[in-house]
Amino acid sequence: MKNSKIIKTLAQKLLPFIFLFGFYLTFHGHLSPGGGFQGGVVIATAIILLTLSYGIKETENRFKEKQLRVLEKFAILAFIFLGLLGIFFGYPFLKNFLPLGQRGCIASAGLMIPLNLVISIKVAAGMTGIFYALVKYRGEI
Amino acid sequence: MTILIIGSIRPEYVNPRNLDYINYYLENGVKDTGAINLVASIYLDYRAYDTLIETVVLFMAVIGVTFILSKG
Amino acid sequence: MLNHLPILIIIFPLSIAFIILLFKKYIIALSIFSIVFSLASLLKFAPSVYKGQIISYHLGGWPAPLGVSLLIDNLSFFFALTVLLIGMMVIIYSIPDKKYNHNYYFLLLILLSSMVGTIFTADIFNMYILYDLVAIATYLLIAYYQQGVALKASFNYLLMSAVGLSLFLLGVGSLYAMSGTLHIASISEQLPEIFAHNPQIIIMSLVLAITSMGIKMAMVPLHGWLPDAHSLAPSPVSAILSGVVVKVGLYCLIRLIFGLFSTEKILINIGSHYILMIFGTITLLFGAMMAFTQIDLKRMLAYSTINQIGLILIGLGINIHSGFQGALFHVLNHALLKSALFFCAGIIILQSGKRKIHDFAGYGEKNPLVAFCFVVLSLGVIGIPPMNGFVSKFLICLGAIEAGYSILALVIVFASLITAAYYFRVIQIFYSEPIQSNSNLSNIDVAENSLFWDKFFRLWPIYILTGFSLMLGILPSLGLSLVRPAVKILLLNIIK
Amino acid sequence: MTPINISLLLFMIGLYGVISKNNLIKKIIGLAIINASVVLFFIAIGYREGGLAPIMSHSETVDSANQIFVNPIPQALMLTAIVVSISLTAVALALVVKIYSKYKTLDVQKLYEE
Repeated sequence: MKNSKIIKTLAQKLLPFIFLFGFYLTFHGHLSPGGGFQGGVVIATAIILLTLSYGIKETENRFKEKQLRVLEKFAILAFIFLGLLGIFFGYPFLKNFLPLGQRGCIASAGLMIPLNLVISIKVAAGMTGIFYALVKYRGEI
Repeated sequence: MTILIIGSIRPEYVNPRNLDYINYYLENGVKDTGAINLVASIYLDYRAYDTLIETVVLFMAVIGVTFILSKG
Repeated sequence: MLNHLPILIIIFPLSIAFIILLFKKYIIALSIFSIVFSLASLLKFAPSVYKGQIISYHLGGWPAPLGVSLLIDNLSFFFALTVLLIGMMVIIYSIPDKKYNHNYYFLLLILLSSMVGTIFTADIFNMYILYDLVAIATYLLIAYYQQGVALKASFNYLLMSAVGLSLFLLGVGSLYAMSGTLHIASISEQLPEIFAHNPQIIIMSLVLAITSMGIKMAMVPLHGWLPDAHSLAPSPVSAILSGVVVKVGLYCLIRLIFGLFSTEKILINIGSHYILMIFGTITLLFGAMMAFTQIDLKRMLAYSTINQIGLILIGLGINIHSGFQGALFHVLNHALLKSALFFCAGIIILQSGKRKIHDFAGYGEKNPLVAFCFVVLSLGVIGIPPMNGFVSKFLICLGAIEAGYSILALVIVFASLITAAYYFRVIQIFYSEPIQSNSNLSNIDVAENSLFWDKFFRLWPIYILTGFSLMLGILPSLGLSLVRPAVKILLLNIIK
Repeated sequence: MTPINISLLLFMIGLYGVISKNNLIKKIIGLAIINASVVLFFIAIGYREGGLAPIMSHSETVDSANQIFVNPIPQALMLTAIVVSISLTAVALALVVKIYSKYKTLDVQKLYEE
């Protein structure tokens, strides 16, 4: 299983598409079913697929655990900061202060796109972090 | 017996005033938030504070798993 | 900036926690600074809150039934003050221990800020999610040392409280289905109409809420997690668990019963205060009995917490002014006393290296100040006149007699006697001659040589808390003036 | 049997699993069933007869004049609750892994004998 060429190649080729799908879900969160959490989970699936086919060591060379951790913390701080920006501009906390834009366009709904992006980064990093921790403890894959 | 008890609960979930609140979101949600997906507009605008706490909860889970499994 | 303070009280420690985790520098200074900031900005509300103003803050700018909103009234102010005060002491107490790294302070700050959030929120779903945050932080703090026993206790607590929170969510769902909103005040407005139409759903959600919060605050049939979790956690964590986390469950129960299910007709029909009174009596007696049989010091203190929770529940259940006053005052007193007792137990266990009560023989001579503080604090828990515990117990007894339940007063006195019995047993062992003094001595010598500052940070929280409780005991009007406006809210809801 | 009753039944099944099973992993599975039942409960109370998914049309003219939409709030709440249940499950599994490595058993009876 570990040395299967087909799985390795397929995982490698599928990776950008899964990433693309995840980002599509994230950025269309306010227009269609989906959103930050779902997109983040899909992105995390791509990394988990890579781990399952290549093993933890090679995957860690690409997506380092330490960087993911830092990314995760920055994502939450960015969420809080986006909320606090509302206070700086004189609105309540987490106010949707950006212009709402035209109905049905991607560039609409104000603060929702940055929030979706932040949530998706956070969820992707978090899910991968949980998976890494469990895998490393077992030490098998 | 449990099944009997559960079966005996007959929730009549259509309360006229209940519909008023729902209709507010359905009628004004797009105008208020600019998102045509109303679930997203509630998740990220009306109740964004819940979402913030939820991300913190997920982060706590990550910290917890790595912390519990790290040593020894 | 000033009118955004309610949310900043919650958000500031939260973001400081992440900054601590990110940079891992100036950990203690930052955490103390954030809690002091929260405390100071909370105290800034004191004048307007005591004038009877209700401060509400709408997150995202959406008015009350639409979005989430925060609410600071007398009750939430009082509970938040207790939480932040004890949290501050716990942080100071855990400075000298080198085992506590950035993870510990992160978890502690998250725990404190989420508790304040739970107290301030005016939205039941938000209450659920913040309570979940409190719960997860608690599991991780209990399992902090990663001994096998603590892991088991943490897992046990996780199972029980996860089931309890799911029950709470079910209750939230049925309330939402009936009223169409999640805001506590607007549900409460619609409740009579719904009750006339469909009473069993309301009763179901009341029972679900009482059950879930009963798990959180260890009402007796649901108390199974508490003794393990509170006794096996690190000492400062046990202090914050016993002193404050249990009280947050109590606060949610008060909010739900007296804030949500509080219309006159419903209270008469359901009689929720009878439930509180009966369970309170069982909890009181059971906690006292079980504490009497324990040989582990921290375990005895944990059962004593169950005992005192029962007392508070009785005070709430007798449904009369002085009963409420006593119950709320006892919340503050018990938080002060029990956390200081756990601090003492932490020092005693650290210096002697043992946990069993009969190993502490002769401790009173070796470390007289800590032993003296332990004596004073346990007098407070028993309820002996110069201490604050007496005032609240007396008020609850008075309320019971006024409301016509004289037998309850007798039960409380009886339980106090048992409490006295198990605390005096410990005190007697403290001041008795050690049977064989070989291993204890060397350990204490090591402790004597430890740094001055270590001792300073360990001992001063105990002295401060003891001083507070003595002060509240000698001048009870000081504490009662803190409590009285909050009682007014409970009474108002019932009369309305 | 409405979906609401079925969800309450599922809740009871999950509760039975949590209470009566001896294996810790099975207890966690019971917890997951409980959470799923709560999600089903919320989705059921938000449902309206013949309702569509709460996504509006792109243009304003074809608006909700004669269409019925499902209540969006329970769905948004459930997004939050699902994340919470995921994190609970993750923490519980990590604790179980650690407990197993210390005691070499998952049986509750054996774990609490000592």
